[in-house]
Amino acid sequence: MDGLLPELEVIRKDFPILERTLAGGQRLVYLDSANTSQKPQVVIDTMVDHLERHNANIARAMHQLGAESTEAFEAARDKVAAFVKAPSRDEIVFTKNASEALNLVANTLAWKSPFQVGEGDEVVITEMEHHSNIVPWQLLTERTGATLRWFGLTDDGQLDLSDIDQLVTERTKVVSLTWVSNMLGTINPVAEIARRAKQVGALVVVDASQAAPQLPIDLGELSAAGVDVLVFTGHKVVGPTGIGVLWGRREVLEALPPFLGGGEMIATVRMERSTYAGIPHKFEAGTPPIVEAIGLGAAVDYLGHIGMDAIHRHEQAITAYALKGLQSVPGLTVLGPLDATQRGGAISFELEGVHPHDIAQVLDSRGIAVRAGHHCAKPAHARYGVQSSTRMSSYLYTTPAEIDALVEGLHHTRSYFKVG
Amino acid sequence: MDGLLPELEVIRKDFPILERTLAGGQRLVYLDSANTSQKPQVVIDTMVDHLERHNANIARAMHQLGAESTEAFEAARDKVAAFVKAPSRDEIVFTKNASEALNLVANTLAWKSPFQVGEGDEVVITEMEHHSNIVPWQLLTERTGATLRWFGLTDDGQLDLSDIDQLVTERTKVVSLTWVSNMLGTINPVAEIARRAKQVGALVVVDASQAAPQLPIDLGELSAAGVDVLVFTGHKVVGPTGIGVLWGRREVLEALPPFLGGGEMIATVRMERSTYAGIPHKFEAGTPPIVEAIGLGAAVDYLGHIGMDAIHRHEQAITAYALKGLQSVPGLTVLGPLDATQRGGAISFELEGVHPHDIAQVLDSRGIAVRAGHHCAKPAHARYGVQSSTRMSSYLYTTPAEIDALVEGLHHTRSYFKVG
Amino acid sequence: MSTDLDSLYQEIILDHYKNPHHAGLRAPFEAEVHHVNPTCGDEVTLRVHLDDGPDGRPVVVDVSYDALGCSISQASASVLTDLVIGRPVEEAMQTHEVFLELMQGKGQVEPDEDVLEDGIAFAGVAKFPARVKCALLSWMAWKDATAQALQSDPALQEEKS
Amino acid sequence: MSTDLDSLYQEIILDHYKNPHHAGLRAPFEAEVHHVNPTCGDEVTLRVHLDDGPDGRPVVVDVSYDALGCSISQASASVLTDLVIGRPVEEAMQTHEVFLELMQGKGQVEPDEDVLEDGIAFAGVAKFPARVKCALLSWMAWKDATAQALQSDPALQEEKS
Ligand SMILES: Cc1ncc(COP(=O)(O)O)c(C=O)c1O
Ligand SMILES: Cc1ncc(COP(=O)(O)O)c(C=O)c1O
Repeated sequence: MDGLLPELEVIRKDFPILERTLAGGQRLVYLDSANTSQKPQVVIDTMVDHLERHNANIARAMHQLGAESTEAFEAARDKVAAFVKAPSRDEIVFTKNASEALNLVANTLAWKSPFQVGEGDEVVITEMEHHSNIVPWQLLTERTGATLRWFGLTDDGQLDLSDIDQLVTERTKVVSLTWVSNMLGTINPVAEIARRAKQVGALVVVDASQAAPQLPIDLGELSAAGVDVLVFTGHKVVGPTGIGVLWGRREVLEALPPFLGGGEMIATVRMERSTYAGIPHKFEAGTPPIVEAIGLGAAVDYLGHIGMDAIHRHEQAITAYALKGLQSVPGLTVLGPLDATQRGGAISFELEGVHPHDIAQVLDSRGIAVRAGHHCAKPAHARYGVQSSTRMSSYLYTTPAEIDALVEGLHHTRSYFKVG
Repeated sequence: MDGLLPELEVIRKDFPILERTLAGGQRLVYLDSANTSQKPQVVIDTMVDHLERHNANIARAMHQLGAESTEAFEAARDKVAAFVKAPSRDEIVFTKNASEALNLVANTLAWKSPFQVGEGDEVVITEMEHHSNIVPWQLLTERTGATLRWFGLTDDGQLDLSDIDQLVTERTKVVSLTWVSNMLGTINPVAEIARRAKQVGALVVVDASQAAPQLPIDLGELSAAGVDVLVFTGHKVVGPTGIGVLWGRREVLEALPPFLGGGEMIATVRMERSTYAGIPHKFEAGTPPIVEAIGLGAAVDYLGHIGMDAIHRHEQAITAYALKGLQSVPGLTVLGPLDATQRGGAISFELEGVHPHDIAQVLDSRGIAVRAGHHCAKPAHARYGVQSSTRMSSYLYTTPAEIDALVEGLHHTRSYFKVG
Repeated sequence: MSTDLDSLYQEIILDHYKNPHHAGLRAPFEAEVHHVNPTCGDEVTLRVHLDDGPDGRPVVVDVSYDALGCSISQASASVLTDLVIGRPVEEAMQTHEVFLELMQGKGQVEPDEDVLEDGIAFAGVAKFPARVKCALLSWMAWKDATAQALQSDPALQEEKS
Repeated sequence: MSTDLDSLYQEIILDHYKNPHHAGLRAPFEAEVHHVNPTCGDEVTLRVHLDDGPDGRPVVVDVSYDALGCSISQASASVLTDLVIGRPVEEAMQTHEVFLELMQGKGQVEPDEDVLEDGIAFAGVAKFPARVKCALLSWMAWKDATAQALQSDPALQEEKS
């Protein structure tokens, strides 16, 4: 098969969990990577080495362990900055996950700054957002008297941009959208939309939670197009939980008021009043997720070593193969675009007569892990009139044989529930 | 020496970093545990086992790995609830650190709820707070038009409660204070202050970041006294970074509006409006720090196994020994109470004629790790007219011999800088 | 592997799933609730109709529902109605307790067929933590609706106390 | 171990620390800044007085300061004043660059005694990442103050451009 990672079996050996057997001696077939990715040994080892040999608090400690820990933490920031080609490493803020990063922006926009959102202002999102890119904006607009608006979706799973001129207007203060949909797999034209949003002076926020694992990111280009903020989450790029990334254009981060207060985010503190540190520290209150940032550094190094272009090609090859296999199952309908070159690697589908929970359960009894439910994208499900769906999602360690196992498992599911 | 942990050498073997040698072959003498504690092997191994064998996202995943991961995560909540004797496990919310927990409360109090803080309301803190329990309240009061007030300190490092009747009044909406000071070591009478605050109907928030590592916590008792919220941070109780704990009385957590939006904190999401999940999930937006919570569970189990009473006795014994040793150094002044039974194990001091940085540097060259600076407690330093101080802080693995090394190092520091 | 799956998807469950009893929404009713499983989006709208029994104590006259969900959640709604319709509220609540215990027993609780009838088929579900919520969705909705019905009707409430 | 420590605390540094040159705040000045090292609380208040030099280009006539901090930060303020007072701003800025490079060189940069004079004693500091900020505190303050002085004085600015 064209496009697969050449050393796939070697790569699989990097991921200890792939050796795992489940109930009944079944080998694990992990097809839930859009939910969270598995971790290579090097990420785990880097974290262990830190905890066993270099653990100390950062910035504040003057001793050798403190210096080592600080250096490792800040080196992780450099690695992440390089991974997304950030114009400046100071523009990389560590959060606990993508959700916190999105909330950081939405929450601070309620308070005084050149970007403050108030009565009469509008925030534009899309109907295919993950809840983490919906609820923060609902909270912001409800609390400030602003209005939330959104792009709808076309029947084939694309953003409906036909009413962009009605949606993105002089009243628009923020446009926030996902780059790659975690439900439909759709890849959105973020640069194009950013350019449009910039014409009306809106702040442009991109949720790259599903893009970062799969696509090479060039923030030089994206920021030139008008993207002001981009977020992603560590645990989906083979890093640990507890760590997320917010990139923000320097002028934006400098102008936003602080989010969380405390710890090292200050310049000076008096009881009456405090002043704040420069970016990125201004947004990193308290002891940051140190070992998690260091683990994430190892993770993006690992991905960079394999090459994001190669990973993207692999994902496309597997996705194309999966789309073909899935469509061979009678009664199966894929939600979202059918052209693998135009989409990410998460494929949600319905199987007539069998509820997603029941599909997932039968697959699980064969060792195949998929996700069933609304995938934190209830509005997108509602748009297509489905209450929940089954989702398979691959990653750099996924093999065609695993897709075969899934397809076979789906045939078996149909016969188990005696449909068709 | 009375009160030391009986199996101290065995306990030390649990902490791999204590075997570490530093530049020049020096053995590590780690006296910076109030900054962050070291991690026992069992915490590291638990995290590794999770990452290598059970890693999956929680709540949302229906497969075996998902069930294992969810069970481990929720079991960690049970362990933490037991560690602090929480009235209900649902009252335990996982955050990324203590700072986020404090900000969660301060931030949500700005919005509509029975506890909302507004114009004319007052928030009372103390002059010995860590920045993380100052800045969030400054942000809240500045943004809402409320007033921030605070308890001052007595010359011997205690809270000055003489004007409590002027400070805690009908206007007081929140009283937030630290249980144990990270700079002075002072143990505050939190139950007494909580009872007083309850008389005026104020919300009582306790920062237990320095208490949780050292004192047995009984939230049954504290909540009966009127404490509504208590927070601490994982990395100071031999757990990993990236995880903090917020305990809140059920009625309070239920009444507070959501903080971060997204992920599994919802009941249902429509584009127009969302409803929220019950506690604790309402406050856990996005993928939580899963492996970190599991690590914290192992950490509190470890502490519980040794026994918090025994650890407290050990800390007191070491602290008494250290206070005596430090006072043998000419020109050394301890900041804070001098009675070990009335204080925590962090001891800040000044040494005449040598700046804290320089002290820390000389000690570091002998492998001794202490903290130098303002320890995120600038106002308390200002209160005592010092710009920065040196702080030693012990923990359950600290030996009297390490205190001897510190005292010897301080004598050496004096001679190195030719003072006295 | 198939054995485990078969212990979850017992014939009884699949039968109730394919042919749910008492399905649909009917009047009269004193309370209607809408419950959602936030994780998967499964939903149930459920109505309760109570009335005084011969001894003056409230009786479950009807439970009607509209459920969207997996086989386990649909079958459990069906079994629920079989077990509670026509029973005194107090007795039905006890059955609820017994079912809850079974579900939360992690597969360690021996089901009592006299009380649970077809409900014993759910014993296997208790071994699948992720599915327990599915089985409990309509039971929780019923309890909620019944409490509301008792509260909203002072007559019923008086009788009860 | 002592060797390493001695490479940090060179005699020159300790001398400047005990007897700082040009200490205290003086008038006249065109700009005053207050810089803090947020980590440790070290502070410096620093004033700059510039004037036209003989060739019309601005010259650093005086730098005065009040510093609270460790030996490294105090000594570096003292050395700074020695190196920039009396020099054309442009030349002083170049010295600033050279000192910055030395400090950020992680101990790999060979110091140039012709340019840095006593400043070469700080070569050892570059090996202690936590202390680099101490050494740079007053230098950063000076750069900031000088920029402000140039900006606030149109005459000086014109000369410069
Ligand atoms: C008393 C006190 N409160 C709050 C904190 C903040 O904890 P964290 O940095 O983990 O948020 C600390 C520790 O730094 C502390 O000592
Ligand atoms: C598109 C998208 N946005 C945001 C998130 C939230 O990420 P996290 O849960 O790590 O905050 C996810 C993943 O769950 C996602 O797929």
